[in-house]
Amino acid sequence: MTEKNIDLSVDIAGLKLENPVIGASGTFGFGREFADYMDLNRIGGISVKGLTLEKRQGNKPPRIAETPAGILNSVGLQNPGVKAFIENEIPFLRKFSTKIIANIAGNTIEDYCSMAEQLSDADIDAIELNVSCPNVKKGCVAFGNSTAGISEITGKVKKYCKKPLIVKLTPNVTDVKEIAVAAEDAGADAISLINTILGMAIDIHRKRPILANNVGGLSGPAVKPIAVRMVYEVASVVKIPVIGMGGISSGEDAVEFMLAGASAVMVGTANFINPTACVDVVEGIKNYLKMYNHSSVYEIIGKLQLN
Amino acid sequence: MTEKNIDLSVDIAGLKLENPVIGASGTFGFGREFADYMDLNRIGGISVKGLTLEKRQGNKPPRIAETPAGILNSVGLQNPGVKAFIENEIPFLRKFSTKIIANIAGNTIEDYCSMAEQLSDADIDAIELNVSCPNVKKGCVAFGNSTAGISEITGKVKKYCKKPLIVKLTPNVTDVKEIAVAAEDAGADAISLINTILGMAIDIHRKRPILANNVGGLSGPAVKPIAVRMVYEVASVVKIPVIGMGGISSGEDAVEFMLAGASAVMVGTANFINPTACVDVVEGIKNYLKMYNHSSVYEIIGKLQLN
Amino acid sequence: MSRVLNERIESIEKIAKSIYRMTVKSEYISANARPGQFANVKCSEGINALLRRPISICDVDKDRGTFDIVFQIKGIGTEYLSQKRVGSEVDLIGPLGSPFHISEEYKRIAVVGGGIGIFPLLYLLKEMKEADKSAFLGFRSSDYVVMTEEFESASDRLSISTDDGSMGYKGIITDLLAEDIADRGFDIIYTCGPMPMIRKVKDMAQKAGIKCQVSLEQRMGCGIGACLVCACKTGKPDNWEYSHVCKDGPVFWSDEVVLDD
Amino acid sequence: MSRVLNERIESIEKIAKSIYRMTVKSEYISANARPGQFANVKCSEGINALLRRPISICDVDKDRGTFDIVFQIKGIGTEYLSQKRVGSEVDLIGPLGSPFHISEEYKRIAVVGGGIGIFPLLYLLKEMKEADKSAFLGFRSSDYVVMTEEFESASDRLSISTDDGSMGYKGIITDLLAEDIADRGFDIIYTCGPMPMIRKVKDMAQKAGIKCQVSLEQRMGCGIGACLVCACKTGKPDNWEYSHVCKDGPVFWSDEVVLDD
Ligand SMILES: Cc1cc2nc3c(=O)[nH]c(=O)nc-3n(C[C@H](O)[C@H](O)[C@H](O)COP(=O)(O)OP(=O)(O)OC[C@H]3O[C@@H](n4cnc5c(N)ncnc54)[C@H](O)[C@@H]3O)c2cc1C
Ligand SMILES: Cc1cc2nc3c(=O)[nH]c(=O)nc-3n(C[C@H](O)[C@H](O)[C@H](O)COP(=O)(O)OP(=O)(O)OC[C@H]3O[C@@H](n4cnc5c(N)ncnc54)[C@H](O)[C@@H]3O)c2cc1C
Ligand SMILES: Cc1cc2nc3c(=O)[nH]c(=O)nc-3n(C[C@H](O)[C@H](O)[C@H](O)COP(=O)(O)O)c2cc1C
Ligand SMILES: Cc1cc2nc3c(=O)[nH]c(=O)nc-3n(C[C@H](O)[C@H](O)[C@H](O)COP(=O)(O)O)c2cc1C
Ligand code: FES
Ligand code: FES
Repeated sequence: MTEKNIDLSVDIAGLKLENPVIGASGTFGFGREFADYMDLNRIGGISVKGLTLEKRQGNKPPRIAETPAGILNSVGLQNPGVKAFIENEIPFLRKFSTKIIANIAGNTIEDYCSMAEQLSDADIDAIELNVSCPNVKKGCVAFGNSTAGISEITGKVKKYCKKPLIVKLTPNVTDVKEIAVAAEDAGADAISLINTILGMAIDIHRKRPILANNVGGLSGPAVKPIAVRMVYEVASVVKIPVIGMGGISSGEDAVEFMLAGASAVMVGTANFINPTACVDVVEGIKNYLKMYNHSSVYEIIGKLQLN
Repeated sequence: MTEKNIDLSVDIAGLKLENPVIGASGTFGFGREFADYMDLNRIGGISVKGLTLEKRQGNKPPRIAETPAGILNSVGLQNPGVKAFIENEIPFLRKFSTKIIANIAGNTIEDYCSMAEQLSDADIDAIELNVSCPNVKKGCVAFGNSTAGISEITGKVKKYCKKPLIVKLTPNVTDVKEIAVAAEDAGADAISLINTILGMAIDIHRKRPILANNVGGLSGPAVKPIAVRMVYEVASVVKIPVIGMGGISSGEDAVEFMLAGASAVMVGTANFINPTACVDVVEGIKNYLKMYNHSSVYEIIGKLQLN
Repeated sequence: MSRVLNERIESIEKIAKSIYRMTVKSEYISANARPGQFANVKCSEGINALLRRPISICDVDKDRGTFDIVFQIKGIGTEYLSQKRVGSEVDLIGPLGSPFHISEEYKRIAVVGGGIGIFPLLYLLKEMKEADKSAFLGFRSSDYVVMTEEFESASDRLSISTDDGSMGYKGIITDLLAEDIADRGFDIIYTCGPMPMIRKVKDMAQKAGIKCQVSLEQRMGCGIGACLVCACKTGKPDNWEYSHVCKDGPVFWSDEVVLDD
Repeated sequence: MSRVLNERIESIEKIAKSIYRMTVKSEYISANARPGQFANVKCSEGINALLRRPISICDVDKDRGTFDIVFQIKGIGTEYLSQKRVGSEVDLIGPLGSPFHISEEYKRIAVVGGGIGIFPLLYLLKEMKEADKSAFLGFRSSDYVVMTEEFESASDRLSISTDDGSMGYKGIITDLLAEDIADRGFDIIYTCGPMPMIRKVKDMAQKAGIKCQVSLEQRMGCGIGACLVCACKTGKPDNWEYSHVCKDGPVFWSDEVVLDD
């Protein structure tokens, strides 16, 4: 089979990606930082650093700790605010064919609605509702860890949102399926998961947590089996597309998520270790499809057979 | 400071351990398997393979998959049943000074009560209520992931239990604190955590999960930051002792858990890679205490300072 | 009794496509290992390839105090192992598992191996000095054919097959065994390799009324009988229980095990 | 512009207690690195020591196309790095970060380094060929004193202190700087090392009205400005914002940064 026969494009509720690989929010900056290392046209999309209504400074450093096969982060949504993003970052990103996903987080539902409204008029391609960031004192994950919370925020934001609305779920829940269903029922166009898992690492010599914020969110290879399980669970109960992430650093990893039901994947922590991780994942998926004579990614999405 | 001045002993609700290191249930067999590699007198205790009322065969193989810095297992409580344990295993274990903790799991509350009753009359030192095993179809974790469930089972078993009752918690919940408090209120003498985290690994070439049981429980270094966080959370809301575990493979790891509030630790997956892991952890804790001139483990338990 | 050992790598050599042979200096293993036993090897340091990998003991040189393992690259563990260098140390536990049953009563024996299953059979052949030995080895293709000279000299006759006919008989090795089984009337057949082959050998031996030992594989955790992950069925098809490959096996009498799907 | 590179290790040598010097062949880094910049190094393979570790470029030999890093073992990353062998490759990204400001206007300069903070200063001294250069280096004890000859020949005068007096002046290096600061009237002071030292040098420079550049450390994720973990305060104490050490730094003008707690 020749290469041109392989169709990598996916359609996530109207968000049309040239390939199913997206830089995950908070790990891919605003894209610029990676332009030295790769051609940004080669990845399906970029979910930008989580935006808030107003500029935020984020948490005190240290904001990162290494753990076995993972990292804890407590950046705490440092970002220039949604207006500055629209003015200063969209024009740069628009020079590329990669799709722009605006990841938003807020203290109140009104914050989210206001951002969704402003971004609906901006030149972006989708909005990702971050109701799962464990690193801020107020809001955010508080909306994401109950069916009532997720239902209310999704429903309200949906009213202001004229772009495909992706709701990003937290893994820090007893039953991620019911949260996903609540988001779907309330109008989510797609689900993305997982955000980071709450964790702590201790400096035993100082007898203090390593992170200034004491706790942080775990990501990286360590979380992959948890993420794959959750993506599988969610994909088997919702009808809307699912975007999978959590520890992906190769095409093989991405294929696991796609077999489990993800229509697209996001690559996070791997970008830190290897700035070309996203394009490497694209190539890896392509090679896998070639090896098994598939002509489209849809031939693997959700094709896991249980034992 | 000379070595003999360091007191490693801990008292977990009447369970008196010579040192705070216990072989974790399901990873230490019935102790025999490690006797070739270490002197069993050198570890504080052994939590034996999860027992059920009747003998069980467990799940189909493969029952293990390696993941980044972790493993997924789906043994499914293969064990000879509580009677055979009492007859065939206790006599061997009693030859050593190490304390015997009987880990029990059941389909129904009545199963648990009956086992607690039988074991209360047997020559063991404590009972660990496994309400958190993700690898069996019925019972077990179903009791452990809600406050109502944990409260009911703890309360009922407590009536039949004449040994210190340790309730082992699952990490697969939104808020482990409320589960721990419910167990404490219902009569638990101590809490142990974490059991394994539900996960999945996929063989992309066969397009099937690696485990015959499809999903399994994640353990090993990968889960350590999640476990430390949960132990910290639980230790800060309950008054009863907490036994911490999840990814411990060195004395330094154990010290993290103890600073976070664990009075003792259990070592699981590390035993597979290094059969002397438990005694290595004991030595590591001792060295740490020496280095900082502590004379008792109690000088570090719960001594974490937040930033 | 097995031990945790850190032993020096004396040599490592690529002997076929993705197949490596490693000689390790170890007084303890060379003095104690029996044919059919394995070592559980930490293939990389730290958390890379976290679990140990079971690899059969393929050869022992008691005089030099060394033993050999031969392994094929399958995934990250064996990949890391193949990158080890002469002079560095390898961390392993062994010897583990139950060995093949060897007895002077077995005058005419056959060993039947497929793929990576052939390796423990070499050491077995070498240890059965007195018997008349037929060796049957099956491979995917000539790319993977290894150690034929050693098998040749360790046995009285050697038959080889490849799936694609690129070397030896074209087809499955049990075809060749079938031809000989009647003629020679083996006292025992030992087999190790892919499950379909083992199942076939077990059936053939049973029909011919020949004793048979099989060496099984299963994904392992501890390798020492503690974690219970390496389950295999023993008993009868309608009355089995799970035993464990690392401790009760890897070698079983063929009529002890239930080899379904 | 920085690149992801796989470069050959030309030499690795232990030069003091737990301190190693590594020479790496790299046309790209040697041609492009400026003093004060760093490389972000993958210290082990796979998931061992997952994140890269930032290490300053300590020396460059443009003719041979090599550069040097010097590092102290602190934890697993540097431990693995110290075990690398000559001839193998090291995976690194560089050169990264903002360099020290070098200008012909700076006729009399001082560099003040403490512990592992001394390493970027060597390359800086070597690149400032015309200036009159005073070097002040502070160490914990003589065990950790390294590279004095090179600093000696790269500077016009070298002052050394150790906390315990086991070599040079007993006390903190800023005491020696204080003595010279009035006498010589430096045009600029460059400093890198522990935070208390940097804070002190910043204060002294400010009081004396001397320009000052500081090189900061912070735990990093990406090293390229994408993850925002390596925050440091820039601006004024009452009107600061978080900038990022890997991209806006590691070198800052001392009056640009807020160095609290
Ligand atoms: C008793 C016994 C003896 C063996 N002897 C040999 C030998 O002499 N030479 C040889 O080349 N191979 C042998 N094998 C198979 C060898 O253990 C596997 O090929 C190897 O573990 C694969 O590891 P990996 O990391 O390369 O592959 P991966 O697929 O990355 O391994 C992932 C996990 O699966 C396990 N696994 C994968 N395949 C197997 C398998 N076939 N059997 C058991 N576990 C597996 C690994 O141990 C590891 O835990 C033996 C297996 C057993 C059980
Ligand atoms: C710009 C810059 C330049 C540096 N140059 C040098 C140098 O030339 N020589 C040298 O010996 N050291 C240098 N360091 C410090 C060096 O990066 C750390 O000592 C090293 O990362 C420790 O890693 P580890 O795995 O050995 O320790 P661990 O404590 O196991 O590391 C765990 C994590 O913490 C991070 N970390 C720990 N200590 C530091 C630290 N002091 N600064 C930043 N991150 C840290 C590590 O990068 C890793 O992510 C520099 C640091 C920075 C920021
Ligand atoms: C440093 C860092 C910052 C992050 N910031 C955000 C964020 O702003 N918004 C968000 O939705 N997720 C954020 N995440 C979560 C990632 O998008 C992703 O969900 C998670 O890291 C799991 O994927 P990974 O294992 O591939 O990193 C962040 C993760 C990291 C590591
Ligand atoms: C193979 C295996 C079997 C286990 N069986 C049990 C069990 O029977 N009962 C139980 O309470 N926990 C069981 N566990 C969980 C461990 O006791 C422990 O809670 C968990 O593995 C986390 O610790 P670790 O990361 O040190 O392994 C098992 C874990 C493994 C890996
Ligand atoms: S591998 Fe642990 S019991 Fe066999
Ligand atoms: S390390 Fe990622 S922004 Fe500095």
